Amino acid sequence: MSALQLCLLLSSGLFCIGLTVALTRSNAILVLLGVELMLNAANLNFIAFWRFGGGSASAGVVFVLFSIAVAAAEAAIGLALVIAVYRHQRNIRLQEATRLKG
Amino acid sequence: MLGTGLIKGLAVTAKNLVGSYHDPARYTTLEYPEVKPKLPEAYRNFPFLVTENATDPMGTLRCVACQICEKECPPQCIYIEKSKDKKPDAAGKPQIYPAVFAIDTSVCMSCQICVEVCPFDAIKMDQEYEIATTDRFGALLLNREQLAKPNSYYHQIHPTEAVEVDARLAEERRAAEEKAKAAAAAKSAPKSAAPAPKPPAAPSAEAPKPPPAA
Amino acid sequence: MMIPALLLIAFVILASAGVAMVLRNLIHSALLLVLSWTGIAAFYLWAGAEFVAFAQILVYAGGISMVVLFAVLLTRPARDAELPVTPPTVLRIAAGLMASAMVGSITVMAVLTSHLVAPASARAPGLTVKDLGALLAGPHAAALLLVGVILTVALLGAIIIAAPEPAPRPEDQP
Amino acid sequence: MIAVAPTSDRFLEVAPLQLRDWFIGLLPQSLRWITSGLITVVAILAVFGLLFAYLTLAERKILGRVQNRPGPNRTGWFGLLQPFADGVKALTKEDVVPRDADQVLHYLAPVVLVALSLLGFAVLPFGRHLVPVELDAAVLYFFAAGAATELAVFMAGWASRNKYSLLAAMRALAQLISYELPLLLSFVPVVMLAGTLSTTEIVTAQGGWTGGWIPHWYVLTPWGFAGFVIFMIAALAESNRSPFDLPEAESELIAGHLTEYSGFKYALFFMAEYFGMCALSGMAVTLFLGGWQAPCAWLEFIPSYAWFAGKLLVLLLGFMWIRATLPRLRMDQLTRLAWKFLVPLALINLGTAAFWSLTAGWTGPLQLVRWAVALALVVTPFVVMGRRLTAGVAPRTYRYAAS
Repeated sequence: MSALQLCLLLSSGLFCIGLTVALTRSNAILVLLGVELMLNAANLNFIAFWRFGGGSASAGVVFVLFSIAVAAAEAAIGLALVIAVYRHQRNIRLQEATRLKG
Repeated sequence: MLGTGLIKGLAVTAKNLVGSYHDPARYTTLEYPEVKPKLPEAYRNFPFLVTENATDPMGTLRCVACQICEKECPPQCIYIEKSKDKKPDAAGKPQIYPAVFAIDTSVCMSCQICVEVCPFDAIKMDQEYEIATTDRFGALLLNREQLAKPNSYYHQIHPTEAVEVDARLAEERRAAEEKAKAAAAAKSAPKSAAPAPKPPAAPSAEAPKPPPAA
Repeated sequence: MMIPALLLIAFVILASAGVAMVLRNLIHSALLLVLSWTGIAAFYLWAGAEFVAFAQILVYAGGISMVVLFAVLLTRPARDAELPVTPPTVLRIAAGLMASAMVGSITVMAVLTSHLVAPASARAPGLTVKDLGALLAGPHAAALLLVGVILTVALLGAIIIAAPEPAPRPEDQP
Repeated sequence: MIAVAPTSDRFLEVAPLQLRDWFIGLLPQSLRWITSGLITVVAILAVFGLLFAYLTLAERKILGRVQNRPGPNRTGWFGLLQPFADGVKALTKEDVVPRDADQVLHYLAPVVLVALSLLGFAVLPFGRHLVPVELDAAVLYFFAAGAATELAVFMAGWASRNKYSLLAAMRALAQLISYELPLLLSFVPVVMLAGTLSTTEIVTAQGGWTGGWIPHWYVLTPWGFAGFVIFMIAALAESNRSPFDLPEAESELIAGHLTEYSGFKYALFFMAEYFGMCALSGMAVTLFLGGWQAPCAWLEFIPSYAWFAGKLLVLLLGFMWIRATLPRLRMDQLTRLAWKFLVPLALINLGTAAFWSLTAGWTGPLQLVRWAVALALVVTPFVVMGRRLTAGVAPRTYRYAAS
């Protein structure tokens, strides 16, 4: 098995963990963290292909940088939403966040 | 402008830092066990008994065991037993003296009431502050021998007050002698022994001078 | 030398992420996830992408983890109550596990069966910080600007969403 | 360890390296690589460990002198053995762990903190040839390692299960988030002007003198000075030093995250605080004060690491001076200072640096114009925003009881 395949397996494992969390847990913060893990798994793939893809294009690294920046924005917005939800219903269980009305 | 206050403050501390090396006014800490602080004259903590003569402290106590201080003491830390006999005091008159005089300094609250009520100027406030001890009960209960300190020591720690007290005592003694003399001259009777110094005006003059620090 | 290091890093990443997700204590989960993110940074270092690795640590361990921990602390129900993790229903667990197992098996099969040309060279493509800067300011300048705009908008949006609502004025009441 | 080819081969400059090489030469071939790295680590630990010991003494002496007292002077000559007495005391004290504490995190927090605060030293150029690790993105590495330290403070505060510690943990997080931004923004102009993220190249870019007397350090330019001041303020906050020591506010939070720590773990926290202070000061020296460069051409005979050490000590004394002077900020003042004052100033400073860089070719009288414009760009926002920051805050007046 080549190093590239190992990297891809690692990233798919990470993606699966993130997906499981996002689907099964009901705590909003944990769901957000699961999504972050999935984003990171995608970043792993970019770097792996940049490293082992053979080409000289550096778009992989640039893409990962943008992805990290977007992940930061996502985390900020997501956690602000969590706090807003908490203020309305005094907990952050996603099943109970069913009303759009504040 | 923002920041000028910060710079002023920094200048103050820098001045203090540098000044502490050459300016004694900026380096006021005494290194205690080696350098003893010079106490203000009005400083007082626990009482002691004044004796007239340093060589014979027990023989020349001013205290006549009248027990006023024992009764007045708010925390009741003074314990006095009168003597059965009389001994001549410094002036040579026979007086009752305290056979036991004990002050529990762990109870004393330094209120100075004993000093103010004493009609004989026999109890005064001390400045001895190094009284820490490892013996909790015995060493803090001071007996007659430990409490007795000569008048010269009193002069040393409270000079102005001691001079006043001495002057007053001398005045009283003189007045008493004159009175005795006058009485002796008037009656010329042999019944003029024991002129106990009891001028009623004396205790009122006891009010101590206000502390010089004020 | 390369492969064992990769396996070690992969173990750290997957183990910490996996344990983080089953723990009941939300703070422990968050801290373990920081470890996982740091492991990913180690992977970037292993792959030779220095700049990305440090950016990953700076953003994830320094920024996102702080925000996450802050959110956890702010949304705790009570001082001594366990942190808010309610056990999900069996059905949801089963469904979620099945979905991710399917996705996982598909990706793993895809990786194993595809004919990836893995170059024999273990030499990382050289990419200095200067090159990266030139790339970002040259061909990708528009994307960089957009990211800047997104970050600014996200920051403002987060402040607006999380800001406490102003007290209702009396004239607003019916 | 060393990738720089020796450009200056005077004996004192290369003596540390030659000593190391001589020692490594005594060892068998297989051990040389690892020993070389270990020697670097041990040297850094020894030098900064000793510096930590004597910084605590110096701090207590200085604070004492500022407050009209001598400071520790009993243990040894002028109290010089005091740090070791303190060390022995910390080691022999009982290590108390609260029953309800999170045992693992409570144990890990000081260890992680010290480990993280030591990471930063790896990329500091201590001398012309003394760089532990040459990295292309060294500055980024330094701040990435520094950003993680507050996580350890959070761990300590949360694991103690003490409400004051938890408050301290939240304060520490808020403070870090607030001051990370000005800290990072303040040195971006340096990176822009030097055109590199490598610490050695940043120091090299500040080499040379105008007329042999005026060094080309960045602090001597308008934007560099503003950046330096912002950097130092943010560094004070990042290393939790007074007046920004809110997480460890001993008078309100009974020492915050340190409340439940005793003995050697407590000492580790202090060690980490001083290491962080040293690392950030070292970075400030590298970025703004010309690193190991001598201030005048004719002073170059003094070895470069001595210059670095001298500048480092001056900055550390500055830290102590500030601690001796300024009272602690309130939480809202702290965050307001960061977001409403330092961040905008740092952003404007970026523009100033860009102007400076664009006008690098101006000569003659244009040089004066360049200086005037740059100075105006630095001073005007400072005055305007300073006025806004202090608006509505009258000078405090005190009324004393009539005596």
